[in-house]
Amino acid sequence: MTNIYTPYLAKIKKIIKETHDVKTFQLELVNPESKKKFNYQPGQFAEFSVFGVGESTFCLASTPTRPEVLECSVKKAGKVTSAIHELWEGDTVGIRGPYGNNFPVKQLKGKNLVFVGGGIGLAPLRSLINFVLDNRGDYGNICLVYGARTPGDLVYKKELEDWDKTPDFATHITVDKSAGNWKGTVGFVPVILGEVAPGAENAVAITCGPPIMIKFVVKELSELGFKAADIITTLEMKMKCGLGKCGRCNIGKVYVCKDGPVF
Amino acid sequence: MSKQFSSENIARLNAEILVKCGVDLKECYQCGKCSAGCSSNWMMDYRPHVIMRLAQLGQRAAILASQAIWVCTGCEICSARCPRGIDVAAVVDSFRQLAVAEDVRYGEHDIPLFHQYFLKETRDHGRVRELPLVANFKIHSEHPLSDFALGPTLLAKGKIKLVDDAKGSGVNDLQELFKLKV
Amino acid sequence: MSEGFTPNLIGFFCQWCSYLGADLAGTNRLCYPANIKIIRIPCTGRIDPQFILRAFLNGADGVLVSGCHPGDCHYTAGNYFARRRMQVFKDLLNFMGFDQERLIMTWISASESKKLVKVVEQFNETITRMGPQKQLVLPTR
Amino acid sequence: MPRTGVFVCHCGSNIAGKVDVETVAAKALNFDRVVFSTTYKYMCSQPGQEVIKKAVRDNNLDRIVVAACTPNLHGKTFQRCIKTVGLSPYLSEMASIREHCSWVHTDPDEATGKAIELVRLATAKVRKNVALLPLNIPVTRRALVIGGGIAGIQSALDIAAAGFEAVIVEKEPSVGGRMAQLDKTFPTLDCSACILAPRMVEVATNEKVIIHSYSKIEKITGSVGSFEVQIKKKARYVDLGKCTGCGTCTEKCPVKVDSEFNLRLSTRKAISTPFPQAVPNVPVIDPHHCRYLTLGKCGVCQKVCQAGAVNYEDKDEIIIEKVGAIIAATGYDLFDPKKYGEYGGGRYRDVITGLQFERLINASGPTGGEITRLSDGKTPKTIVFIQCVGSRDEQKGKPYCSKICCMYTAKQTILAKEHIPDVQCYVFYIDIRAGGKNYEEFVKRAQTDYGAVYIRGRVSKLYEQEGQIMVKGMDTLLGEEVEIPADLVVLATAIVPRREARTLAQKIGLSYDQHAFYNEAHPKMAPVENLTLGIYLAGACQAPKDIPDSVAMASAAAAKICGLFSRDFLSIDPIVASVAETCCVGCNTCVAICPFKAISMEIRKDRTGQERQVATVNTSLCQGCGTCLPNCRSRCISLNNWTTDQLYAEVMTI
Amino acid sequence: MEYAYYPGCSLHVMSSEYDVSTRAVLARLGVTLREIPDWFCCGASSAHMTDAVLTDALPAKNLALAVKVNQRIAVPCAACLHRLKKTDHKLKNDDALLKNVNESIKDNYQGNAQIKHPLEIIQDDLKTEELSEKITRPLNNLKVACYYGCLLVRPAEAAIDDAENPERLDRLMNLLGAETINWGFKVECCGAGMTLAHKESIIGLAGRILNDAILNEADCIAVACPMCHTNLDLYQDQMDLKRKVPILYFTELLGLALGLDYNSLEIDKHIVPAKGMLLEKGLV
Amino acid sequence: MKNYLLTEEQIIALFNAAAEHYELYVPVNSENGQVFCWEKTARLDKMVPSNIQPTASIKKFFFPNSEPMFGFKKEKQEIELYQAAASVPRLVLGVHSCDLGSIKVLEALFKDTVDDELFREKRQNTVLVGISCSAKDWACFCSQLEINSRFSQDGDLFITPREEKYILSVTSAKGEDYVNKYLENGETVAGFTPANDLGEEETFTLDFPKIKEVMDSGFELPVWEKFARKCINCGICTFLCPTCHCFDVFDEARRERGARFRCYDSCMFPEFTRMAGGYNPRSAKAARLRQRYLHKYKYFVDNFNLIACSGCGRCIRHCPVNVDVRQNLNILQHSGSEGEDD
Ligand SMILES: Cc1cc2nc3c(=O)[nH]c(=O)nc-3n(C[C@H](O)[C@H](O)[C@H](O)COP(=O)(O)OP(=O)(O)OC[C@H]3O[C@@H](n4cnc5c(N)ncnc54)[C@H](O)[C@@H]3O)c2cc1C
Ligand SMILES: Cc1cc2nc3c(=O)[nH]c(=O)nc-3n(C[C@H](O)[C@H](O)[C@H](O)COP(=O)(O)OP(=O)(O)OC[C@H]3O[C@@H](n4cnc5c(N)ncnc54)[C@H](O)[C@@H]3O)c2cc1C
Ligand code: SF4
Ligand code: SF4
Ligand code: SF4
Ligand code: SF4
Ligand code: SF4
Ligand code: SF4
Repeated sequence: MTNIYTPYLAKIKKIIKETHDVKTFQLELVNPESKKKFNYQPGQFAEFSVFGVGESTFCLASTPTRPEVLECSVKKAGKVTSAIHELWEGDTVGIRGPYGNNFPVKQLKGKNLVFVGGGIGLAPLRSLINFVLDNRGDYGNICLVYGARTPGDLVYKKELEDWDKTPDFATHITVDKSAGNWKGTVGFVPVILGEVAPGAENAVAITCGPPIMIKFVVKELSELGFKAADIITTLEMKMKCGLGKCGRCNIGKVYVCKDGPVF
Repeated sequence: MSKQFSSENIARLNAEILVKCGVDLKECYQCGKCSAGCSSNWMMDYRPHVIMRLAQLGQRAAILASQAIWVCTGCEICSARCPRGIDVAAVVDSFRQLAVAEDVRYGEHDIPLFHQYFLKETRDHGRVRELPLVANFKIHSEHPLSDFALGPTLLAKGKIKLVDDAKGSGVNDLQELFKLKV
Repeated sequence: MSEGFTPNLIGFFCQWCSYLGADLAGTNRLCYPANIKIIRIPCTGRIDPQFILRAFLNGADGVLVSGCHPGDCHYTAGNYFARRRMQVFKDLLNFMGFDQERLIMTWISASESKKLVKVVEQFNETITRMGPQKQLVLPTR
Repeated sequence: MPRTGVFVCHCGSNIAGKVDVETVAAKALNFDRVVFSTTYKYMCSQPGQEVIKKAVRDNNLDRIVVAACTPNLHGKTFQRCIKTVGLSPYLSEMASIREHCSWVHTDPDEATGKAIELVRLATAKVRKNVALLPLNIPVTRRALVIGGGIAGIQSALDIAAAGFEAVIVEKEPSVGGRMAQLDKTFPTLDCSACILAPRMVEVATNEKVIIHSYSKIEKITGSVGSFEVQIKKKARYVDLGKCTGCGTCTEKCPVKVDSEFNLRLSTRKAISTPFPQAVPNVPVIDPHHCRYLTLGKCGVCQKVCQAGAVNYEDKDEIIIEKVGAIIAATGYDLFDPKKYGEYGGGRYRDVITGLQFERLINASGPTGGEITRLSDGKTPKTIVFIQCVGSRDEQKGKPYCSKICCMYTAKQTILAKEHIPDVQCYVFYIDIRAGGKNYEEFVKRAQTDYGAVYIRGRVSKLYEQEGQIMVKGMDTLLGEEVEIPADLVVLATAIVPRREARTLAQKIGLSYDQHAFYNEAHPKMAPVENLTLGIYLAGACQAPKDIPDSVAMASAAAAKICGLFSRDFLSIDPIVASVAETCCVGCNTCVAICPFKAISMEIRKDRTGQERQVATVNTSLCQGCGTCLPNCRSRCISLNNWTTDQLYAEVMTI
Repeated sequence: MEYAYYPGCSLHVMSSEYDVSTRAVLARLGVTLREIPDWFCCGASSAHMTDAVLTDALPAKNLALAVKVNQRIAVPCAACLHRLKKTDHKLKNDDALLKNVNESIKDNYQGNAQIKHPLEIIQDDLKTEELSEKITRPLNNLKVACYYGCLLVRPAEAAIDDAENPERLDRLMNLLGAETINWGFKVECCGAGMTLAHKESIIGLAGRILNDAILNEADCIAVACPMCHTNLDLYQDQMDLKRKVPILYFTELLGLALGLDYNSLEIDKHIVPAKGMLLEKGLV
Repeated sequence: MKNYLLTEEQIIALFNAAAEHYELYVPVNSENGQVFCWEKTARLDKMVPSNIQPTASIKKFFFPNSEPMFGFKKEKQEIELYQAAASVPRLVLGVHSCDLGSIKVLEALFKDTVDDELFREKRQNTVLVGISCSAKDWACFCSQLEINSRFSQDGDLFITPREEKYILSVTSAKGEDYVNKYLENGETVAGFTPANDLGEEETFTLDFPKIKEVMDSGFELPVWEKFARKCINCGICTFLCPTCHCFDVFDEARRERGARFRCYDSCMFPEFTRMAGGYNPRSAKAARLRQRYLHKYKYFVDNFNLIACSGCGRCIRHCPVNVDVRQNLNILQHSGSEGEDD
């Protein structure tokens, strides 16, 4: 007998150290069967298990358009994430999912996209950005405002540089506090967003980050003229089952796991 | 003649005494305080600390045949003052008991004899009756006639009764405990 | 007593006293049962009851917490806190269905290697008599 | 990404003789995150350490486990070893497969099995180890010396000679300690006062040395590098600055009390100095006996003092001193022979202690150096000395040997003979312990040149008969009882720790043994250090000691401190607690529980400007006990090197 | 106040005067003694010296019988007291032994006895003031050497006082008005049970004790044990002494002080007559 | 619906007949007499008691306090997963109507979106035999939720005592199968009308639609803070409640072997929603109590059109500080219209 809580086994192909406490893991599902079953869309998440330690929820940071890699970025915070950080390439982990809803990639077609991310919140956005880049023709201009606490906390640095060089892709990187030989912008994301002031015309804003940041970003966006319907946020919540059963992520009548995380 | 030491004898006697009275002979460091205080040391062939030493060295036979173990009065001064907390008197008791149990040739005649008759009194009558005890003991002792003169005085003073029918009624309960050889 | 049962004993030993006592037991070549594993802790005050619970869940049959004598705590009071904590925790263990005798707390100083041996021997005896601790049941195929 | 190497030591045959080290190393390879394992004959040796270094480099190891002796012995060795190849010292762990395994278990299979488990434990823990950065602590370059006996004086002088300040706290009105009570000293027989007095003067006049006499330690806080000491200077009632030490007050004072310094062999006045060469040479008033202070009448001393130094209003005073290191040099007390009922239990006046004898023969003592009987003032012709009174006696005294009594008894027989040419001395002994330069020769001299008769055996009993003390003992060599009618009996009583040794130790966090002698950090390798960092030991507070040993130890402790003071910062293990502020609920529990008051509450503002209180740990106060951790309800305090993760990891391997 | 009373063999015949005076004195002081029916010999030294089983069996049997009368037991003979208390101590601390012994004596002793010497009863159970009120004939002018011997003070578990310098008897004698001497033989051995078996011991040991008492100018020696009494009393003729010393039971001295009739105390049963000395001191 | 009239012997025989294939659970007093609960028995020897409600609810048979979800074995970098063996068929006797009614709630949830096999498998494997309850106590309020304590069709079989005998009603196909298989010559009765207790009145009536209205109207009501004042967040109500279903997932491992378990969790616990970084959306007690009530009487209604409560009264009976959901709901239903009274 099997059950819905049993994860697929996956091998860690590669580990990329993003910051002092964030690592990106490239996974490969062990069983070809499960590879077929594991179909995801940008914005979805999965449950990542370290056997003997437990499970934790992560957004899928890769894009289904590049099926050769399945990626998650993990920030070291608690028990499970610390255990994940100690893993080696070649270790076996469990992955369960994909769960949750996804970014409405179809509705977004033809729109200008404004991405606003903070810290590790860039992960789900990255999935969508790369998805969009892989279907470049379908979407309008892209603008990314991304910030982290310090320059050391910025993730996907290599990609950020690549994006910056991509045409019709305006990247604005900022940090709360400068350090080292940081030459870029210093300031909070909502403030920088205000300064960059991307047009609200035919645009949809997609934001992910710490709750506080989202709160101010949403405020800023509406000042810039974005309507509520044009703002997409994704939420992080403590989850266990990912299936709308365990009750943990229940907010009001919604279960973030099955009704979210994209709102 | 020189003493023969053997590791088995040493180990065996050490263990035997440990079981009998809980004393670890090895603890004795031969300070001699037991002997210095001992009431009977002046009569002993081996002083208590020498008994301890002999015992440490497994010299069982020598101790069992000694006179010292019998002239010990059981005053327990040795035990009370031993800096290592050894119950020397209990060790001496143990050797006496071993001597009795093993029927060795005692190093002293009268004292063990007295103990035997004393216990015989207890066995047969529950209590000790002076006259039969004295009589029995004296007849068999090495000095039958000593203190003969005291007899009349004691009788006169009422210290000895001619007829004593003392007897605990539950004597039979105890009989089988006695393994006397009289 | 269960035949041939060797209990799995865990000692949480304070680094300032009991752990040193165990070192001394070694230096003196004293001998005690091999089925105790000693975990070094900075002070008994550091012991979280959860560690003990964990130990039981993970297959320990007995847990021995040992620290400095009252008044001798290297940190002045850690052992008092530990003592109180253990007292309360024992009740809780009972409540949870563990035998509280499987947890003992003793004071062993750095010089009391003999006491250590005695304590371990006795504890081993007690636990051997009590038999194995109920264990977490993992599903089998 | 933890990559652990396991190094199993043979320790010659100490480990390998019992434990199958190869199996241990092989099994270790199966443990989680272990990528390398090997064995070596002596891991702690230079080549052994090279093995480790090479393995770290070749296999890209980032943590190591050494399965060898106890971490208390070589933990630091291997930390240093990996530091040289660029690894943080905190990424190493030891599995004690010697002290905790091969030496204490008899069955080789069991021992090997256990060794494997111990290695498993250590590999699990090391996985969770974190590369910590050492803490740098500023060093206050002044030392506190507790106790002004010869050991305290010597260390203060040595520290001062190196240019640092030393603060002596002495509980008595004068420094000098026990040595000041002695007459002549073995094995050279030079006069105690003649060699001590110059030192006392030196320490009194040395501007780098501050003496707080008649003072007590109230409280010590802080830790190595920066202790704060509260000293209570007891009211002396005589102004230290004004008094000229003329002694008129003492002369005129009408109250006589038993003299403590002379061990009740004589009296002193209510205002007095303990002995003529006292430093400072300023008397104190004994408030319990002074008529003015108890009854409000008299006041003679104030009237006669020309310097106007007497002040009845004097009060106890608290002084704060800041120091970077502490020497405990509190010396010893003597065992009270009252416990020995068989030796009269203190009832016989002509049975005295060795130290009382020192006072009797001392020229400045109560009898001016005449040896007389206390009962009738007669000169004794037969003196019996009994050694080991209270020593080597678990029943009534202490199990240990007091080390110096053999020597001072020999000395006293010599001095007795010098004072009373026709005296006959007998010495009851169990063994003579005269290990020291010229010591055995000294004891032999007492026997050959001074005719002391040595009798091997313990005395069983003393009793008075016809004005003499009957000594009932055993000559175990002869095998006979001996009874000696003595005129005077001198008991060589055991050396015991100071009565207040325990309380003081608890105040300053010193560790001590079951007798309350202070513990050295290691009996061979760190004999003058205590386990508590920054505290050192000198003299007889650590164990019974004679003067040469006390002085040697004092100089050694001073040298250690000078070493410490030669640096501006002290680098210490960062084994301290820290609070994860995000989850602290500000409940205050930890603040109340920390024995070192290292935690306090601070107000933090979050990004929304909301204020909340969170706990913070003062790392220079935190000693790393970890008591706060289990008490934190939100489990948000962590302790470096003993994190919950680390301990859990160990427990999980059970 | 009531006690079970274990007189022991000596008090039965040989030292019946001790029995008589103990009963009389305690009755006067309001303590009731109920003799244990069918008590046995405790085995004295002979048992523990020669037989490991009897050592504990005999005392245990007596304890079992005694507690049926009363848990508090009065034992005037120091030797019996020593045996009973030592065995009792062992039984109280060793359940296995208790079980064994009970089996062999076919009885069920629970380890619940409280064993006391009359001296303890007088000093601990009664109030000093009450006692002194009852004194009608203080022992003024009497110089007493208090002799405790071995078994009252050794070993600690059976002792009624300090092992080296006991003072109970001295305190009682002082209370009665007598002067007590400080001497070195309070707790020396007098030869114990060797009275008959080994006279040589007694002559030597008791002789030294008597000599020191004489040296210290004692009028008499007070004892609290029938064995000590016999040893010190019996052979004075055969010893090399400056003078003879009357040996008196403390109960006899106490009886006199309480005003009991001289004859009723049976003091004349002693071998060394005491009457002359007592007359001289005006105590008869 | 088929009804049989059976003697006590027949009933006992009916259940014992299956003892070989089913684990038999009957409500009994546990050793200390404090707790009344279902325990496994080898054979039934007398009729099960009908009037005492077991302390732990029926949910433990499908959703146990703690259960392994799968096991795993580690070997260096490799992992092997395996599932626990299938459950044994069970027969649970003496289930009250409230508990039978509550199962619907759990079924709805565990079936929703994706089917939870762990729950389903156990549910399918269990025959539930209800029993008519005629001794509602002070805490019961099933009738307010329109549950008939005398009779329920939510189980598989149902027993109603009648004079010296018993009516056995067959209320599901599973029950039918069982009876066909194991009942020997049972006598059917026609025209059995189950008793109904719905008429009995409580001191106040809970108007659930009204309550939901109040709940819909706003999140921040001062009453929550008031309700929560007493509560000590012990979580007993959630553990005993037959409809509460929040669980925690964790791994237990011993060296290389381990398993992933789930066990009851409670929205009453402060850690329930605390995130790794420390942020906790429901850090206040009032917020947690509100979550429990809203979840039961509002969200669940929104999502499944079911009230997640069966009026069994366990949360009232066993609350150590006497928090009474009925009183709170009563206050709530009035606070909407008349404002807060104090
Ligand atoms: C009878 C006798 C004869 C001896 N003869 C000799 C000899 O001939 N040769 C020899 O080498 N050795 C001899 N010794 C040993 C010698 O006395 C010691 O070795 C020496 O005194 C030890 O010095 P110390 O400084 O360690 O201790 P001490 O002399 O005891 O000094 C300790 C000082 O600390 C002070 N102090 C204690 N507690 C406190 C406190 N809490 N706060 C503040 N101050 C405190 C005390 O007042 C004292 O001044 C003899 C000892 C005895 C008993
Ligand atoms: C059999 C035995 C067992 C022992 N057991 C113990 C024990 O269990 N515990 C204990 O504490 N102690 C023990 N000891 C004592 C211990 O060995 C010594 O205390 C200790 O070694 C002394 O150390 P040291 O540095 O003073 O002298 P040493 O160890 O002798 O070192 C002196 C060094 O100086 C070198 N040297 C000598 N002369 C010159 C020169 N002219 N130029 C250059 N270099 C020179 C020597 O080659 C040597 O390396 C034992 C001693 C023996 C004999
Ligand atoms: S007194 Fe004790 S240690 Fe000394 S010789 Fe006698 S038995 Fe041995
Ligand atoms: S008990 Fe015996 S050996 Fe011991 S002191 Fe008394 S007479 Fe001597
Ligand atoms: S490391 Fe330890 S065990 Fe190994 S050789 Fe050195 S001392 Fe011996
Ligand atoms: S005990 Fe824990 S939660 Fe409470 S204030 Fe301290 S750190 Fe914060
Ligand atoms: S670990 Fe905690 S309790 Fe211990 S000293 Fe540091 S802060 Fe205080
Ligand atoms: S909420 Fe209370 S009454 Fe309702 S089902 Fe749960 S426990 Fe029973």
